[in-house]
Amino acid sequence: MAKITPLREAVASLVHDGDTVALEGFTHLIPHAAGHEIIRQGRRGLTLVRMTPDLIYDQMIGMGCATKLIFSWGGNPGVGSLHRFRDAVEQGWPHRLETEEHSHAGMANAYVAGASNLPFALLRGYTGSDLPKVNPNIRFVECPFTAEKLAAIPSVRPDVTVIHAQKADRRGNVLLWGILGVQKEAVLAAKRSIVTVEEIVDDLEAPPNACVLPSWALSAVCPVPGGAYPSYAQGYSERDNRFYKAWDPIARSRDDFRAWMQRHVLDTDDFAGFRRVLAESMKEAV
Amino acid sequence: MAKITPLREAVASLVHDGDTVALEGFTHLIPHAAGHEIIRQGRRGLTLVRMTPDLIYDQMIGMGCATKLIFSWGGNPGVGSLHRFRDAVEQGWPHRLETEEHSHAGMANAYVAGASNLPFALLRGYTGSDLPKVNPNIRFVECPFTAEKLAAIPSVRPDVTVIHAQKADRRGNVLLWGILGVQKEAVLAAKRSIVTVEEIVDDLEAPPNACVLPSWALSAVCPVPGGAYPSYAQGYSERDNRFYKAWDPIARSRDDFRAWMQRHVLDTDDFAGFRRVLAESMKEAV
Amino acid sequence: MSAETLDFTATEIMTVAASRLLKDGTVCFVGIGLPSTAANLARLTHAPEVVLIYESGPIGAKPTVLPLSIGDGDLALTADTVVSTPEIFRYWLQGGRIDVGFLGAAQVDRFANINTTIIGPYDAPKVRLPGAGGAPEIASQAKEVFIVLKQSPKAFVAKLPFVTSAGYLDGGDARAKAGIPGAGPTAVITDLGILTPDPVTKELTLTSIHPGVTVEQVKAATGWDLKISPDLKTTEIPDAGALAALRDLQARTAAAHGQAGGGEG
Amino acid sequence: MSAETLDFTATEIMTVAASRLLKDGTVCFVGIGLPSTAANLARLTHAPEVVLIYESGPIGAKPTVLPLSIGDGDLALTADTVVSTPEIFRYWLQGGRIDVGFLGAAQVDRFANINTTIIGPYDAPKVRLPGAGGAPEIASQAKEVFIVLKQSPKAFVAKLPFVTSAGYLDGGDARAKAGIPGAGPTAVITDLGILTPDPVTKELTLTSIHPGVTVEQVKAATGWDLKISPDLKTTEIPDAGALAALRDLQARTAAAHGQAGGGEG
Repeated sequence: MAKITPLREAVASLVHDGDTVALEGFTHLIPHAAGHEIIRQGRRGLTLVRMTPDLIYDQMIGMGCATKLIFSWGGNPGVGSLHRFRDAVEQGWPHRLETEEHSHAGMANAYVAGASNLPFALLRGYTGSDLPKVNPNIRFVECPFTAEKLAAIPSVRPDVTVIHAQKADRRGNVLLWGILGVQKEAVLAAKRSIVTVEEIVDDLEAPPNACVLPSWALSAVCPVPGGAYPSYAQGYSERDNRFYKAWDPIARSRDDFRAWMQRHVLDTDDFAGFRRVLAESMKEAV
Repeated sequence: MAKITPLREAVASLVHDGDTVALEGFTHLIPHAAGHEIIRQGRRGLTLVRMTPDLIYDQMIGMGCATKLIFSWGGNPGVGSLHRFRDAVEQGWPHRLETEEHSHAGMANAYVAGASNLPFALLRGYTGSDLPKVNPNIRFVECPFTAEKLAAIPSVRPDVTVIHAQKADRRGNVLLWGILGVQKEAVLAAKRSIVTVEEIVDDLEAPPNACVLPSWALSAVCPVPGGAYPSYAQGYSERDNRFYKAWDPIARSRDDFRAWMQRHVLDTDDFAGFRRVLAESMKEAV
Repeated sequence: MSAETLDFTATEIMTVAASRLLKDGTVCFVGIGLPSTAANLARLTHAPEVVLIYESGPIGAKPTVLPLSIGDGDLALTADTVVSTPEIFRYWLQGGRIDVGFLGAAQVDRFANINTTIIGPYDAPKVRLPGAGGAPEIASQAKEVFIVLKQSPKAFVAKLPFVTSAGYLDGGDARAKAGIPGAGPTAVITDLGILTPDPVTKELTLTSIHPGVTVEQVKAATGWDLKISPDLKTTEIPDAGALAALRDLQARTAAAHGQAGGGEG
Repeated sequence: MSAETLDFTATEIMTVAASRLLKDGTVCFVGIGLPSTAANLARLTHAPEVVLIYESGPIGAKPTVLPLSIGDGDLALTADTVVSTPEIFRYWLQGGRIDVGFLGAAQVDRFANINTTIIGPYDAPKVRLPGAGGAPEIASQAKEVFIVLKQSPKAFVAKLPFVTSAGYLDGGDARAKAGIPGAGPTAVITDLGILTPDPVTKELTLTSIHPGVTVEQVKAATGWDLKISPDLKTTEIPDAGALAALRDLQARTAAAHGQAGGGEG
């Protein structure tokens, strides 16, 4: 059964230095609050996994949480580059970041294989691409019936997966809807899991065949209203495009980035505090 | 785009002698009407695929439609044996029936692999079972990363898949809910597909992330209210347990079976006709 | 028969004994028929938090009447969620999330291997049984397995004509050596008693006998020279609450379906 | 520039020309940015039955404003259904159900291979680009591929530092020999013209030039000695309806998001 617990406690007890950690959410429901809490608690040596590392991984990488990134598309969606990610890869700042690079199809299948307790994912993929030349974890196997060559990549099996969802009930069953990405697979592929939710309700009122994660398959459920900001939670909030654009100049300079993270994340107690300070600084900027 | 068409025309144009045909539905939404129409039109030499061959396959096998059966559990759920299936396997009546036998996990994965356009399915399965000794299509492959041995079976790729669903809209988009079984995978694994539906509506009113099959991925949609009888369609009808029990004595004798099929299926024009004659004969029986 | 046994049938004590083995909070993959009756009885009595998963897709089903088939509507309507059958087998069973697989069987052998496929040679069968269903992977991937079936020499055979689903294979450490992850069948519950595997040889041994049943009766109903535990216990009689709950459940089921319990389908 | 070209920008004719290639009823796997603009323009003009699929999960999306990212809420709310990202890649793309993959690119080479990974050596990159995303499998598994990007010597290079997604590899029948199923990129639409692969060599050839653009301009914007079709056509100018629809769409998008179009993300 999932414990319903404050996010701070969930991160303290479930995310350890050196862990392989996946924060998932495909544009929608990105667990920003949980990412901030991992930064605040100073986690180090993480292998970060995520199909689309965007602002939250830019922040975690820039703050030195990660030594390795497993991913398939790293950018600021609709805006451009992730400057902290690029600085880590291109200049090794704040330290070298090892990368293991896949395609979306590869990553999605690797999560499915992880959730299915298979050691590897099988797909038609990577043909003609240079990715297998730079990623020794892209191999090829032969079909025992047709002798066709198919791509094989290791399953993703995170120590802990973190997602954001719309609702949980008081027992800790979680409901999410809209763009689901790979979140269900990422949770089921992981040894431990944290789900931040917009609200806790008496009854999920889930439609038939909805995406429900049963409480007993989760480690912790943490109420964090707005915890996906600047991403969105369908039915609760809209994506804040201004913030995605505002991030670009902040992240360009190491000093600006550090100062911003200090003020907005390290010096705030929690995500509500972050939102308050951010509101102030955005007012100043206008 | 799916053609919205009478079932008779759909079967006439889409199901051919010698085809590999999957009628799917896991207790719920079993496409009985379509099975009857295939019998009425006298199809021969079919390779029938189904996880749980039950009454409808008992009827098709007994009427000589099939030369091969690929399956994982063949019985009359809640009642006992399928007598026509057993007679075909044990006595070769009305002719020899080749069987290819899997586990549910194997079949479910084989449909997933078919829908995914993979030549084979990969699973942890069949360990310690004698099934691989009698089914040469159960093989084993080695993980290129861990050297673990995993089961491999060929994908299921039917020429045509037939399912029953609750609703379609006027464009031929289909919505089903409740117990979904392998129907989505079976449809997407097939070259052609027929969906019988309880009703055609203006608007599916599908909840978020519902199981919707888009019209353009289907061949034909056929309105057949009650077309799953004696199985059920959640929200529309209940399973008729009396019929499952009544089937047992009918199917025990070759002659009784033949006479019953003649009166109820061959001598009726369509499923509505079958239901009328069945109502009469069940009244007689009381 | 003693006075105590007059109050319940052999099937009832089998069902109640099987249900007692399911601990509260357990995640149970439920076969249809006797396992489903026992698992739902557990849910309605001592194990309200047991999570019942059916291969047709329901997770956390709480049926008010016993399902006759693996895909009854009541399973879907009362479940926490209903996923596809591939997902059940891939993410939930193979994913390693099932504590107990609760199975029926046509035949078991002395090492708790299961046959549900065929009697006689595979290519010229005497009796064609329904086949594997979900059992091979439930038997191998659930953390442990309970098997419930009535005891008779036809059902309890020294050597199976066909091993559909693995118990302990040839006994000893054969199962682990074959790379099968779960612990295997830890109890076989019958209408006569409870058999559990010897810790070393893995041979099924009578460790509990139902009140009113004699050891000779159990031996006579077993197709091999059944070992009897030196520490043989008498199965606790069903308590009044469990018995009442079971009878209520079966009465509701009969009223709803016109029959009780559900067959092996 | 001729009088006709005064009415639209180079980006507008590129977008309209790209959108015209999408036939009604086509099932299109849409990349974000320029491809999404062109595909939605097609849907709003000549191809109302085009089916737009985004890698985040929406099938049959009909957004009223352009998505800024691949997972905008409007995509989900207007779609016929929203499935998981694994399902999109497994059942729909790999399943062989996509007619057209519509991609952007950072760089293309003369055989329409795509780089979105890196400039410079992989282990010591000059510029780290976002990476593959869905492109490698879209490029190989869609029945055909359209690529839309602005033409410049930096973007159109003779040899890519990194092939992220396969076009025609080394040209000729190299793609088929590598066992890649789809037909490959059948058109590269730029702000200067349209390049299509030579039927035999598969080298990208200028087959249509936008009105007001000179062949010299196109050659100067290409990092190799660009072949010009002997049958070079002039791209039809955007009709008033398409142009109005595009501008409406972008105005709605700007009002909704505070910016137009969406980047390459």
